[in-house]
Amino acid sequence: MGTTDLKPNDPAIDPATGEYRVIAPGQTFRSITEKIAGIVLTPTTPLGWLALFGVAGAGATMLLVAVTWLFLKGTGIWAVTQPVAWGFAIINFVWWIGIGHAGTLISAILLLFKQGWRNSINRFAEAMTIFAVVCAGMFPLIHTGRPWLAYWMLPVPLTMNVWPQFRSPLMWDVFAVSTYATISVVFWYIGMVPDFGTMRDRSQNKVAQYLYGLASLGWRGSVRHWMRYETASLLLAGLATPLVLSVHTVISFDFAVAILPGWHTTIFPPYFVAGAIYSGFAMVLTLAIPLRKFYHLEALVTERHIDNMGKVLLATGFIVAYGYGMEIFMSWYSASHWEAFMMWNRMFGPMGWSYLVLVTCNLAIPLTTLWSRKLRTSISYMFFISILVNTGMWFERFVIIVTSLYRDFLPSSWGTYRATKWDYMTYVGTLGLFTALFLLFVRFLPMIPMSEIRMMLPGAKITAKTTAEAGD
Amino acid sequence: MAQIFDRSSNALARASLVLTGLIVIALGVTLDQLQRSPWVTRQGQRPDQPVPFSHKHHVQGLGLQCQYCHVTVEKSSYAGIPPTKTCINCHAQIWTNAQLLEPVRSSWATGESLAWTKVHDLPDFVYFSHEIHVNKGLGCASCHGRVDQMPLMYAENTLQMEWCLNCHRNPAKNLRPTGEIYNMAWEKPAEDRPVWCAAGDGKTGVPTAQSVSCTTKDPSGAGAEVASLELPLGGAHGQAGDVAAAALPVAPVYKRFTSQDELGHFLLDHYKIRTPQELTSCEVCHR
Amino acid sequence: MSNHENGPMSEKSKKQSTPMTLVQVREQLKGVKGKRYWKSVDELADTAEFQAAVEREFPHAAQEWVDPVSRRGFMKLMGASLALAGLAGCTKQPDEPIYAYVKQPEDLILGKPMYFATAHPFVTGAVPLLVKSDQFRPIKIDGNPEHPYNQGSSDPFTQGTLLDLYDPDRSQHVTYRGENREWAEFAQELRLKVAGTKDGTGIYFLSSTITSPTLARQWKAVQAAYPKATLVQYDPAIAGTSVANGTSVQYSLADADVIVSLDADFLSGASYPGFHKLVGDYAARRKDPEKLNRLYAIESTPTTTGLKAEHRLGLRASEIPAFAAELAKAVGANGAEGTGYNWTDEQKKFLAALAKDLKAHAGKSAVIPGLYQDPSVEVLALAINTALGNVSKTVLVPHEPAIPLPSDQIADFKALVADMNAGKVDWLVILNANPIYSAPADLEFAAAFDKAKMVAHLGSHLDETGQISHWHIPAAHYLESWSDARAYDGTVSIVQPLIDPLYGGRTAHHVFQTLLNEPMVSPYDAVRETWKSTIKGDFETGWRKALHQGWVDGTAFDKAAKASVDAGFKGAVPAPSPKDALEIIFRPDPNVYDGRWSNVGWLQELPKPVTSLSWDNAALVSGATLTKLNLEEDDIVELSVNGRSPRRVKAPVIVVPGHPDNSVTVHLGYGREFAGRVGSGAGFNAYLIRTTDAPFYATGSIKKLDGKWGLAVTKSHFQDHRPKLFGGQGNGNNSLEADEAIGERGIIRYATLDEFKANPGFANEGETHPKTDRDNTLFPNWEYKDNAWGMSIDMNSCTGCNACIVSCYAENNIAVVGKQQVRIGRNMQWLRIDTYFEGDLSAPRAHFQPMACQHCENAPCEQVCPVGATVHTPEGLNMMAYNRCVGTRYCSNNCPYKVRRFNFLLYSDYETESLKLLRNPDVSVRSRGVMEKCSYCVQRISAAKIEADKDNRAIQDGEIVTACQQACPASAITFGNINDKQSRVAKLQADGRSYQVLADLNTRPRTKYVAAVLNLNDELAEAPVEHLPAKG
Amino acid sequence: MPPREGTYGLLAEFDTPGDLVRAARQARLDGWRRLDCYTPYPVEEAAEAIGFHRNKVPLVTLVGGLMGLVAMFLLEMWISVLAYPLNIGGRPTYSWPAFIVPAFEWTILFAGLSAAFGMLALNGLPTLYHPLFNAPNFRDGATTDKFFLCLEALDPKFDLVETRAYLTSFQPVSVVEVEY
Repeated sequence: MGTTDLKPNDPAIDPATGEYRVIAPGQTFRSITEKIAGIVLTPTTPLGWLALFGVAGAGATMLLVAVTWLFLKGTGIWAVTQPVAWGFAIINFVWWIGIGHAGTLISAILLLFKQGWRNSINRFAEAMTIFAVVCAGMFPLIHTGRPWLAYWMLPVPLTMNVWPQFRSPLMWDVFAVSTYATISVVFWYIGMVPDFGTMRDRSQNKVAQYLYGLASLGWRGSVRHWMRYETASLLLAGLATPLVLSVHTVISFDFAVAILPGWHTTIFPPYFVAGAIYSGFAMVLTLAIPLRKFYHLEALVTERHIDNMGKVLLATGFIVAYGYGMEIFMSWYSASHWEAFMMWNRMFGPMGWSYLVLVTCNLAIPLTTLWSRKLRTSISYMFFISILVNTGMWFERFVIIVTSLYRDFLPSSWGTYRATKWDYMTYVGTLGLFTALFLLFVRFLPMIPMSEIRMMLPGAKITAKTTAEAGD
Repeated sequence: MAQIFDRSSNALARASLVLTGLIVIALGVTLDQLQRSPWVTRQGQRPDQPVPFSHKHHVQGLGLQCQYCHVTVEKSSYAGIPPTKTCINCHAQIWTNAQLLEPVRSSWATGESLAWTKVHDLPDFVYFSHEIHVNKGLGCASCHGRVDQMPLMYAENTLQMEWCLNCHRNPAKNLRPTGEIYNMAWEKPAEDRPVWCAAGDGKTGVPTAQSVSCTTKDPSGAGAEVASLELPLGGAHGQAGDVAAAALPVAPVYKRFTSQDELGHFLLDHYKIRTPQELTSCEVCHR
Repeated sequence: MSNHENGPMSEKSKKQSTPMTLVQVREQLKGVKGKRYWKSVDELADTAEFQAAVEREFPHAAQEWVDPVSRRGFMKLMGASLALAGLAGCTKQPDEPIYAYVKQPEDLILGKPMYFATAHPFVTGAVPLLVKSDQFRPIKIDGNPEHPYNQGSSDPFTQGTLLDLYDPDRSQHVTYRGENREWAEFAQELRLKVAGTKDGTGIYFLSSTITSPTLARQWKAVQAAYPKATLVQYDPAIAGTSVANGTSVQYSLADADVIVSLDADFLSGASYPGFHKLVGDYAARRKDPEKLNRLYAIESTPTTTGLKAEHRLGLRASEIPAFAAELAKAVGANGAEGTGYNWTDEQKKFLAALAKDLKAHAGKSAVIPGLYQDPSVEVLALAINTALGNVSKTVLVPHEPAIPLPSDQIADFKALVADMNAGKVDWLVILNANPIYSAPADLEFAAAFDKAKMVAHLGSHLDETGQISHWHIPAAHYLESWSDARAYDGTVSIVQPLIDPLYGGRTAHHVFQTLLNEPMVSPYDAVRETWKSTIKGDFETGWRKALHQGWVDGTAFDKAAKASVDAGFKGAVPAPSPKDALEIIFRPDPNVYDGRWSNVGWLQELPKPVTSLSWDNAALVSGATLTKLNLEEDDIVELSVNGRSPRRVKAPVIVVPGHPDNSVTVHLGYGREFAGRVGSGAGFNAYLIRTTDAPFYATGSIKKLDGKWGLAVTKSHFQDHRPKLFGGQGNGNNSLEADEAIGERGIIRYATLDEFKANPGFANEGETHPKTDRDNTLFPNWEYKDNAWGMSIDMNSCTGCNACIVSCYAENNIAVVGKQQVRIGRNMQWLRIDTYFEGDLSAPRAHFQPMACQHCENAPCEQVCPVGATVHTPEGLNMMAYNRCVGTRYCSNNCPYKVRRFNFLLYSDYETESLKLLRNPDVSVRSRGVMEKCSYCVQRISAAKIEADKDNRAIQDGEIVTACQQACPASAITFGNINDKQSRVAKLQADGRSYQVLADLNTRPRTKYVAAVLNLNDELAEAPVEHLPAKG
Repeated sequence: MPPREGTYGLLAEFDTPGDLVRAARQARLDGWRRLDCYTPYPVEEAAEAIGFHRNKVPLVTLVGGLMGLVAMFLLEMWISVLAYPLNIGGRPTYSWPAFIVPAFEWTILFAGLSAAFGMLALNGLPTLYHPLFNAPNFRDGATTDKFFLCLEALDPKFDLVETRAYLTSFQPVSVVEVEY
């Protein structure tokens, strides 16, 4: 990709590579530190923040209402029925978990691949992961008929002497998701410890000093500590990588292990993981673009990041496309009537519209346009695409779950699925919860890892080198 | 810039970390104990009853048979709570104006039932059948304890699923000759307390109760009369009582047992007790 | 399971005969451990509550009762949730009381049921019963296995009457102008009034058809005393039929090789006389392909009878008499001549082939006329049978009518209304009838009603008539009172009560008796009196025998009935209505009959045969007619019948495959206003357009109105518009479901007789007919050593009558969920009957497949349950431990047969007291958030095992009978131990025709289906069909 | 133990990592052993300069991971084969392929936790109070943009005056004495 379509004397362009810089020129250790810490340490909360938090809070409250009613009445307030016994709850579960994955991918896999540009976005990507997992983890619990008995899924010694049944993918979920949540939180926290140190030292307010001080565990930047810290981070990254792959693989098992046409397929694990990353990066964009604008972080989250994420979208998008293609191909190649009918029904059955939405949002628009760097670096377009992909990926889960279930083996028991207002309230509610948590995060925690940004500044080079070449 | 934290805070911080861990563990242990505690299971508790009925007095003192009151224990899943009439049978003559028995008399007069409080109270989704247990050589005392020594009734055991399974997984350790079902004082065989048992002629279709004949007296050379010792006391529980040896076509060959394990497995075979796998299957208790 | 095991019946019957007071009933209930009784911590027997409940009027609105979403309030939900949490076993149980008896009945063994023989007195013939009673509560109704007539089988109506008994909306007080009174006051007033008239002038009785010989005897006595007193019988469903006229003829199909139905729906339910016997005989001939009979059906509305038939011809109702005449002519029946009606070639062909086949089977055939046809059809049928020499072979003409007082009900009723309008009616006593609701519209009965000076109404409910009558007397249910009745074959059964009247109800016996010399004679004594002469030998012995075995010896019609009947056809055959005229056909509803069972939730929720419609009736039309009137399904239309002052009614429209064009079928019995919380407001009232001159079919018109009705149809039905590429049939005429089920999926497998002879193993051959290969497994097969329970269902016998489903309701405490829940697919029936319409939907062949849990050995549901709530037992049952279930519903998703049912809401009624009496104490009542499904009646298996284990013996074949098997009139269901090679089920499963549904999934179902074999007439053989196994 | 009194060490402040590394390397060459560098971000060269190469975190992680793996797999086996063996859809009680997934997850879980907490433990964190925080310029710089070299009093070569002179020879921004 040449520099032809770029303005030659744009300071944001690195003349050596013709790429956008990962960090705009002219930044120093102190400037970025003050920039990032400042966002948190300023005593005045921006009005925009307050307004948005109000909206998000309302959403979260709606979730609370919906779930309370659910516990009192039973899952029957949702649209779930025979034969479609899983609905929005599981769709949202898979969707949220998927979104989470991009965070881990950025913080772990890109770290292993030494992709310096991930540094400026990995912190809030991880935060996104954790909040997404919070939203996701809620669903398997509340979608059960008797949530108050969920502890039966844990291997604890009860007077019944009955134990969990480990052949069930749902049991695998329990362990996969809980592990994923724990490791993500730990990874996230450990990553923040040095920055907490900085916050402790930068804040003027006693309470803040005390709290950040506690959180920093008394970090003082000894190089010995730094070395162990680096090792631990690498190990965690090394562990999180197979973990993140396993988590969505396990979730795909919920379907792949079942015998239902449209579920029972070996392609699900890779195709789910790719899909997860696809939707995850879309969500990162959805968050990053407003953030950089609102907090004027253009210097740290540059077009370069947007561009790279666009490329990731393109790549994962094609893997997903391959998945869809393979499903169609196999439904013919397998010569299995079940598969053939499932595919016909999915595309042309009464719920064919959902498949159309999915193809439009996930394939048709993104995979054709993301080739153009101009569009990839057009902030507004990328925002639009990110929304589009999020929608598309939600519908992918809808298609997989609903359109496989509502017409399965026995034609006599075919049915249909019509979401109720409680379904929508619960879904929108989680969006609110997610946003609220995220807003709290950007207000009270450093949303960009300062220590890692410092490493990329020209000043960090020991050997005297003049160009502000950093990162890649 | 000065210190934020005091010198002591290092020790405090580390201590609190350890403490948190300990608290979590302690909590787990507590819950685990709580679910088995009498507070939850009511084990050993004596609820208030309309009449402070003493099994000790009636069984040990007066020697009433269990079945005199619990009539359907061999015929039905439900052992049976005696109707007021059963009390009146005797108390029309004795203790006719004891204050304690006022509720019984008023029940008899008004026709209003006595409202006892359940002592052995299984959850409603558990289907327990007395008849099969009694007919397969499980004594009353095995589950209900020494009722004959209980002035006021209480639950000897937790009646929790793990307790049921404990026996269903290894019935042999609680089996006894059906003739001894109602024998509260029955103790497991031992060197100084041997039991002699003889299998029936082994033809199929013989009711469990008659498939084995047992005695606690040495039957050697005295089959018939020993057997007569084994005759059920009164016809009240003929089914569970062992058949007289004389009734068997050939004089039975008695085998001497000095341990519950041997006896248990002998009875396991001849009473045709189902396998642990079958006995621990869900539908045995839940429908 | 027979009544013998409880020792001599006589004592029980004696005890039953001495009336129990409510106090005593409660007494007995109190002796019971809460668990034995109903299953919830807050639901132990409590006198105060029970008393209150019995006294209480139930103020809930209908929808509220059946739709839990709107039923329970916030706090109740809280409570419920907590109670459920309690069941988790991690919280304390509350103290539970035990109420001991004061005096315990000697022969009562708490926890062991007793069985009593009685009979369900139904207008088309009594159904002999053996009723299971738990602590003197009837909890399960089944046919009397030893009775020659129904041999243990029953039907949906009979099964439903159990819930009718415990219906909380039954009226509970004698009222006069709305005020509570005593029965004695009424009896007194009536007796004085009648006595005052000397000869009974102005005294009228309007009764539903009298089926009890004793009641008839009592009436004759009344008439003797008061010659001017008038009795009018009127039963909307049978007025004007051969049943009411007492001219009905009996058929014994055991020896019939060819059966022709002239609009006779004798396979789908008890609304046709002799249903149980006819189905039994028909089905018996379907078991062995060597002995197959052949059924032709000419019918005006699609019924299971027609859809089961080898050859079916759909004609409009008015064409059928003409067709019958043509047929009579063709077989040379005496006095029959053609009508010159211009038949289509297809119809001509059918007629010719049929006539030929009939003649070829003279003496071994039977032509059965429709109950709801023009009288000429009945006569013609008899003429044909006579001509074929079937009479006294397959056709019996009894000397005496099956009902004691045959009459022309319509004429009588007209006369009554005339007298009322003329003001001649001083007292009108209505006995178990609801004329305000069901009277023919043209009589304006309501208007006439006001002219009657005094109206008394004896009825089980405060229904439309009861609401406006001066006097209302609660009627006793047949399980609460003594009576007698005759079965189809004439055998008399004594109707003995199982429980004392819950609400102090009275019977027609009481009413008539009050007018006689000894007014205090009880129905019990009256019934004994009636049979004094009949019972030979010592009366007491004979009486006890009758009660014990369930019938009175020597009362059956003698088989050697009139051999030579004068069956020449005289008179004319009504000409068919013009081809373009729209006919409206009236039929009693297959579920609620004439409306008497509107408040029986089981029957309301039960999907109707053929239409799978639940909770409503509808205007049934053919697809072509729908298009012609450019309507869509579920549209609201206005139906009106031609004639003086045409009347209108709003109805939803629905398509039925195979319905004749230009013809609409409407079912009676819906649109009740005062049925109760369940039935009120369901469907529309077809009586409003039904007139005396055209009671069964009339011409009329249909008009589209705005809006949709919102019908609850439990089965999806799409047309197959798929192009060949996707395996479709191309044309959109076929049913998508059927194309799939019969085609590639091999769910329905059948062959014609020729194909079967050529290839007996057809059911398990070919690509689309896979079978399980036991060695095809990755891991070792699980061995089932001792017992291995299995089921076999004969697709050739099943007529889709639904009896099994209602029986399952009663046995397994299945909840009624309400229309709204059914609409979104949440009905809870453990057993359903899948109906597939094969071929062109304008003239389809249907396949009825009872579908319940298949108890797969490799159960997909079990593998995915995270808590092991559903596991396999060592005997191969797929067991569901409700109290372990957390409700992930994963099992339901993974069940290829979709037979699992989930309590999405709190469906089970834990509150209504009278329903608690109904529950089967051996089955947990499932609460909210729990999965449930068919258990092969595990409670019966366990009971049998305990009995067998006590005697150290194996369980014998036939010792365990599942509820569905017990009810099935076609004995299509067989259950037993497949490890015992001698058992009937093992033999059936070994049969070459037995196949497993979805065998290619290797789920290894324990339920196998015996593929149907059709005995087609080659001359009418259809175009080659797709069911031929694809060789490969 | 009673709080230590006196001097903890001398703290030299530098502006660039380069200066720090140079100074540290020199100090080590001159035989200093009790010394440490403090930087706002990881500076490997500085660690090497003061002779810090390998650490035990990987070992801890490995052990933790293995523990998780074994623990879960044994638990699954015990539950399905011994504790309450049930016929689940005809599957063998020992369905090892199904057991792999949870065992794998616990491997990751235990390894991850060991890595994180192992690291903290080895670093002796939390240490909320540390003498260095007494240095006036430390907290403002060490976590932002300054680079520190600390020669500790425990080192036998340490002498308040000489060491200060010695540090000054590296032209640091400043040299301050750090009290306990």
